[in-house]
Amino acid sequence: AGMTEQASQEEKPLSVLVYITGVVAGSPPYTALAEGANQFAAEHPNVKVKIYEAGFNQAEWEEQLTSLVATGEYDIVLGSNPSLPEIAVRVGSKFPKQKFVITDAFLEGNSQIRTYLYNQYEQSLYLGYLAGLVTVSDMPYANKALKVGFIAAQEYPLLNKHMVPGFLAGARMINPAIELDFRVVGNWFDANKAADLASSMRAAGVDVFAVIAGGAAQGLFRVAQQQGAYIVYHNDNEYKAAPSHVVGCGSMEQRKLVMEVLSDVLSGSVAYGTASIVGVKEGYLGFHFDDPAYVRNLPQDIRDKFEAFMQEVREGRVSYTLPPL
Amino acid sequence: MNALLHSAVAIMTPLLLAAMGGLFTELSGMLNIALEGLMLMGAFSSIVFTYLSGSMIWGVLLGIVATMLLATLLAVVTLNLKSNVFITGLATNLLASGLTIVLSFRLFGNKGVVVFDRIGSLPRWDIPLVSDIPVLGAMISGHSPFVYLSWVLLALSSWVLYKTPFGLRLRAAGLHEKTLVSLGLSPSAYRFIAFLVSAFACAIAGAVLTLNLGAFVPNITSGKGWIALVVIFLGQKKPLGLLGASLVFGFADAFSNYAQGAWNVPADFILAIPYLFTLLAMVIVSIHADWKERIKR
Amino acid sequence: MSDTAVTMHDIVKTYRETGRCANDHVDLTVGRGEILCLAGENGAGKTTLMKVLYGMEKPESGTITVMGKRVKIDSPLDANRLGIGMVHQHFMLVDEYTVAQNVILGREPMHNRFTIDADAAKRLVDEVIHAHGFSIDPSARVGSLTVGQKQQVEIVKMLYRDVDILILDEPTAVLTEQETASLFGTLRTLRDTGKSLILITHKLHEIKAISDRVAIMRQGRMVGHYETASVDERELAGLMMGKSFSPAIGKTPYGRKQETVLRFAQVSVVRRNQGRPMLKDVSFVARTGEILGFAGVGGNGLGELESVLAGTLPISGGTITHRGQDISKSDAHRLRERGLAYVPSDRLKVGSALEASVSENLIIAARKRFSRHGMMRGKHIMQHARTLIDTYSVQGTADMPIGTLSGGNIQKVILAREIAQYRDYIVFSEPTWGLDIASSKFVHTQMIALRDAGASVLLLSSNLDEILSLSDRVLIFSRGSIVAELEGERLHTVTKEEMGAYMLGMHVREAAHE
Amino acid sequence: MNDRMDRRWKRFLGVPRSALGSLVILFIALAAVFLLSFLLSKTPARTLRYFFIGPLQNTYYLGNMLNTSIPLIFSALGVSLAMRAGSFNLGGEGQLYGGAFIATVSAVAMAGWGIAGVICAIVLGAVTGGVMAAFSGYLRMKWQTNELITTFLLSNAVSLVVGYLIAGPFMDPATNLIATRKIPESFRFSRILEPSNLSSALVMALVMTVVVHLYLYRTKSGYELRMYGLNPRFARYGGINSGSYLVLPMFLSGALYGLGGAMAIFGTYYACMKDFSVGMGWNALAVALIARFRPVAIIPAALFFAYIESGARNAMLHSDVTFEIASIVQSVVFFLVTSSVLQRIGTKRERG
Ligand SMILES: Nc1ncnc2c1ncn2[C@@H]1O[C@H](COP(=O)(O)OP(=O)(O)OP(=O)(O)O)[C@@H](O)[C@H]1O
Ligand SMILES: Nc1ncnc2c1ncn2[C@@H]1O[C@H](COP(=O)(O)OP(=O)(O)OP(=O)(O)O)[C@@H](O)[C@H]1O
Ligand SMILES: [Mg+2]
Ligand SMILES: [Mg+2]
Repeated sequence: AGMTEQASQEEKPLSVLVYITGVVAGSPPYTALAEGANQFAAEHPNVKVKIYEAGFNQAEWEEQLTSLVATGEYDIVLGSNPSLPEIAVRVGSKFPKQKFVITDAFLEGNSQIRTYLYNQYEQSLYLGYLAGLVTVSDMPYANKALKVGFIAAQEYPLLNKHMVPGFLAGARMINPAIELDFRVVGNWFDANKAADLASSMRAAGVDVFAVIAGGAAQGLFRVAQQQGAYIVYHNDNEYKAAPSHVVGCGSMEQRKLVMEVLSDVLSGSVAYGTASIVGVKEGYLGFHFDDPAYVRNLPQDIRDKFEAFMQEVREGRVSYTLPPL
Repeated sequence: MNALLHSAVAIMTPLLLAAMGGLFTELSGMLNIALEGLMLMGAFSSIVFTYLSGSMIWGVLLGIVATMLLATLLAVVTLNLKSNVFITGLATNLLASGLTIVLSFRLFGNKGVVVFDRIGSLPRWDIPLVSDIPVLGAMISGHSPFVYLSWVLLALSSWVLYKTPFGLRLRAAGLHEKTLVSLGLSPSAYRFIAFLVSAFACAIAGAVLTLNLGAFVPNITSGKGWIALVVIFLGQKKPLGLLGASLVFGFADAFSNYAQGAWNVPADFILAIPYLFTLLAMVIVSIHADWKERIKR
Repeated sequence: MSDTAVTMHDIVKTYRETGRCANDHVDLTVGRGEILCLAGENGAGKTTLMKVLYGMEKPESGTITVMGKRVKIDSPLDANRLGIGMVHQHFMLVDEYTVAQNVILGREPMHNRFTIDADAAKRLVDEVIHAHGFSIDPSARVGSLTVGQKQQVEIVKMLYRDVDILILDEPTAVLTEQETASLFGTLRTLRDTGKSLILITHKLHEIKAISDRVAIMRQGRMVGHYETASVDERELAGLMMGKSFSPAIGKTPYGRKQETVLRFAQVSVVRRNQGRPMLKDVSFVARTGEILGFAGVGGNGLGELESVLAGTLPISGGTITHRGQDISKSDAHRLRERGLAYVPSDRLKVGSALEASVSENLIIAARKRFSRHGMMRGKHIMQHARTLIDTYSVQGTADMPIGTLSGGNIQKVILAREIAQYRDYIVFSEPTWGLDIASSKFVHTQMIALRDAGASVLLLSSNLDEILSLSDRVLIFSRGSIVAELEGERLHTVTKEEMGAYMLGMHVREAAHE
Repeated sequence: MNDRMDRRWKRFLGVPRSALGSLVILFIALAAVFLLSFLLSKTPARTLRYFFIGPLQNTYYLGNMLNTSIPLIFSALGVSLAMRAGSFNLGGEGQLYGGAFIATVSAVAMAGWGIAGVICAIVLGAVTGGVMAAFSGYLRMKWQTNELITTFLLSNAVSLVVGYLIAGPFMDPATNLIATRKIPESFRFSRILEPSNLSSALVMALVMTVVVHLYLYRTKSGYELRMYGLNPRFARYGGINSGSYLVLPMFLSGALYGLGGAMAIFGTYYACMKDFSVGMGWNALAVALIARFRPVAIIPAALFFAYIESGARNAMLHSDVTFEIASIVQSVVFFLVTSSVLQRIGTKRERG
């Protein structure tokens, strides 16, 4: 059956707008979004993709999206941002035929919009768990202090309500006494400030870091390598950024999701109006176990404990309450 | 405390360098707001050239050249086409932020962070005797060569400004343009050079930012050029003043980094500390200067 | 080789901005070792002609010959190379620099390839200063000098560049009698060492006193060159103004009863950062119907007195009363409301906003009168401007930027404004600086008219002739305090030499004798 | 020559002369854009079409272009007022942001008040901006503290604090945007060119321009302000209360920035979003400089700016131009736009 479907689709042309609420560079989710779409286009000759970077100013997102949709050139708009659905609702109301698929967001009941929300609380939870294992361990750069760190470029709801609490909760599953040192760079570029923050945090006893800081994360990688500290990274494989210091990378299967979504679009089987929360169980969040750096950097026992925990998460046996956004 | 002072010195260095460059244009009678853009250009070009040439020295030197090219454009448009220096400054900043990204895309096929694995971390120099002194040692020893270079350059620039004919004439251009004209000297010639000097200093300031990371991050300067401008005024346009002023800001910034961990206050408030602190310093300095001028009552 | 130092032939210079022909086919010759005076009314084109010779203005046509050689002078550097130097009408000095720095600027003695030799600079400048008997300290900050001393710095600057041909554009305008005398001494010795000097001045007796020949310009044209000996002051005046003209002004002694308007009691001014008071226990009264003259050598407090009278300089001690009311703490705003009228010495930096139009400049102090409910009354303002422009025969229109007028006309505008708004007292500081004889006479007649109308007129001037010919009473300042008061008979018998002595503070010994 | 003649002469020669000069610059700038798009774009023809025609191609783009010029006009008026008084207000961004924030939250708070609420909210917004700037003016009056720097520093600090307030206490729980609650429907300015965002705020911008012009050139206070700006010593000599003209113009300047912010909210965004003002301060400064601080000239300058802005935006939307390329193009335009040499080329032509 799959074969015949494929064949029938090749006829149907499809033009896709990938609407980036920011810039692709330096953001794993957006990069995956763009690459996923491009790859799909590469595999399907009659699929056209335009990647549009709308910049960081939220105030300008709606106007630009409207302009793009108004051209009527795009069969489908792909985006990835919690705030995109409400914009899509307003734009959609002006252009009733336009369809949107938005990841990293949650909105039910609008017949033009399909959303997928990654369970970032979950990812932060198991990354926090790993961080907890490391900080209490006797690994070379680990210290006695029960302290893990989190460096963010700026504060925003998903970060404050899911990622940071999840990360701390995960760490505390190892030892309830573990503290979180959370600091903010103030922008997505000032890597040197991030570096200063990192070393100041390290001096304060932090030995494992999580980071959501775009380009500024570079500062953390540098400090980790120079002064010795561990990093758990969200959403992407970044072991290479600090080869012997990044001890774990969460994975977010944005690319996979995008390609599935697009083939659904081709086959017309997208369930508009519905929203799904996708996590480890569904296979859209995970962990980069396969990287040699992971094996090299973490001792056997920690890996065993962590993989056991991941197994529980996968089977949904870890209980937690997902805070409302 | 020692760590605080140490990182204060590290933070102040790019500011000091950029301010130093800005001092030349300022004294020649122009408000140079292009420091930000020149710094960014320097940050990008110097690390790229370091990567290409495999030598940090060459990288910085070539970076300086590239930045001076941008400054030449700025100078020609401002002085020869007689455009408003403020707008051309804004334009330079805009151009630099666009150009660096375009170039990085053309060169490395990447608009985002460009990591140069080949580039090791900067050496840290321990100053033999100084490092033993209690507080001061921790403060000024064990920094990257750029820190000490910046001090050498500061001494050099104060020598140039106050001991050489060039300096005497440059400052005259800022103080009383007509005097130079009446002597047949061209103020804009000295301003042109001043632009190049600030490009030179800003290039190094930028190099500090990128070489310290071994990577280029778009907009890595993130406003430091503007702070450099503040430093010039807070430092009352005197080399030593710049040193003090940049240290003030460096310390405030280092402190805010530390405070984020120590205090339970919204991060944004703490991020505002350096600005408010500098503002306070600005006021205090002006009160003092003003008091001396007053008529006895 | 001829004995003429400079020949300018058929010079034409038109200013693009104003489209005005400042030099209209002008010829000029200067002999070697002679002092040539260049005279003419305000706006005649003297400065322009000299700027052409000094390479600061490019003429459309004309030729210049220096020491018998046809030359092209494109910049002051060329001029210096040809041995031509110029001292400008408005100082070309960096106030923040020391005398030495100002002098060597552009021709710095070097220590090595890069460094200025500061000591050599001081030494060389000091040599020049002593060689010509000047009295300035090479390491003093120019900003702290008096106008007279600044003048000397300008001259030293040129002598340091050892020029053979020295242009001085109205050097005496801001100088006191003594300063002028010593300047002339210098100029003569310079001439005797074979240098040629071109001196621009508006003062007839100075022309007679110093020059060998005089060249006279009128409305951009050269009227002619004359042997100074062969023309007397009246003829000179006639040549300048193009009609017979007598600089003398009629002044009748004043009769009516006088009442006190302004009273200073023990007023002193001390700046925090300097020890010696700038004004010390100054006490005097100014009465209606008299012109009260203040004389003093630059740097002795007249500047401060001016600022205090203007309300721009707070006093440290003593009291000032106006019509019996204490105004010690009143600022310019209050004083204006009380009817202060004031013609400042620095007409460009204080007396006017150069980019603003003449009409706007005319209402600064009387703006209330020209606004209703906070709105300006454009028609009235224009009307007002036109009437004043006519009555004071200002060459210019109401909506021209005042900066485009010539010095004389700017002063007329200021005068018109202040006289129009005065109520019972009016302050004149250096009212005839740089004005031609006609304008000066005009100013003086106005002052007398005011006095006769019952005004209390305060005249601060470094020009003794002005003081003596106009004042009913004279106060002499030295070191910030009044050292002598001259009135009635004494005022007519006193000699300039005596005045000079007073100004240098001689009275102390005199008083001891009596 | 008498005044009337003279004024005629100005009107008939002066105006077209300077206008022609500007045209020359415009031409050169656009030529530069032409060149660049051939260098940087794979589809130059398309790029150019959208860059130049784009902003005008339909009411939607036209309206949005006009709309972007609204806050620019207000803010540029703000810059100019300070400049005319000889003060440099470099803190526009924070004043605009702060003003917009206060206006928004107070509008939300006064939802019930109807038209009075609108006015109160907007006034509060203006006052907020004004007070921020006036503070720097006060420091200068009191101790000659350099206002250029203090405005800048204060603005940066305030922006951070406002950012916190928006993302924290005042954040609208109903949205995932980082923004305050929306102002009540009844408070919002009417759209005057559907489907574009253009709102009746445009009218207010034009009115405000006239008001500022009248203030500067027809009122006593405006006269005093200009005289003080031209020559403070002269103003003081003339008995103008110099202290107040260090503070008042700064207040008005900041207030106009605040108004600009409020207009952006009430006319376009309806809620104060985090960092929505980024760049507006600088753009306003550019506009004011292009207009040489002449209120009436600000309107064409702002339109020109908005045109370049949305031209670049259009090229991004419909061609292969990316934002960094767009910013390069804009920078080239700014490099040339104030050149007095190029200006003169125009005037010379006009003469000969
Ligand atoms: N820079 C200038 N731009 C335009 N017009 C000028 C300029 N300088 C002088 N003028 C005009 O040229 C004419 C001659 O000016 P100039 O200064 O040479 O006269 P002057 O003889 O020096 O008068 P004064 O005795 O007042 O100094 C005047 O009408 C003056 O208004
Ligand atoms: N280049 C100049 N052109 C016009 N006016 C000047 C110039 N320099 C100084 N003045 C004014 O001339 C007046 C006389 O000042 P001067 O320095 O000659 O001695 P002073 O009257 O005793 O003042 P002070 O005591 O401050 O030196 C002052 O009011 C000053 O403002
Ligand atoms: Mg630990
Ligand atoms: Mg003259």
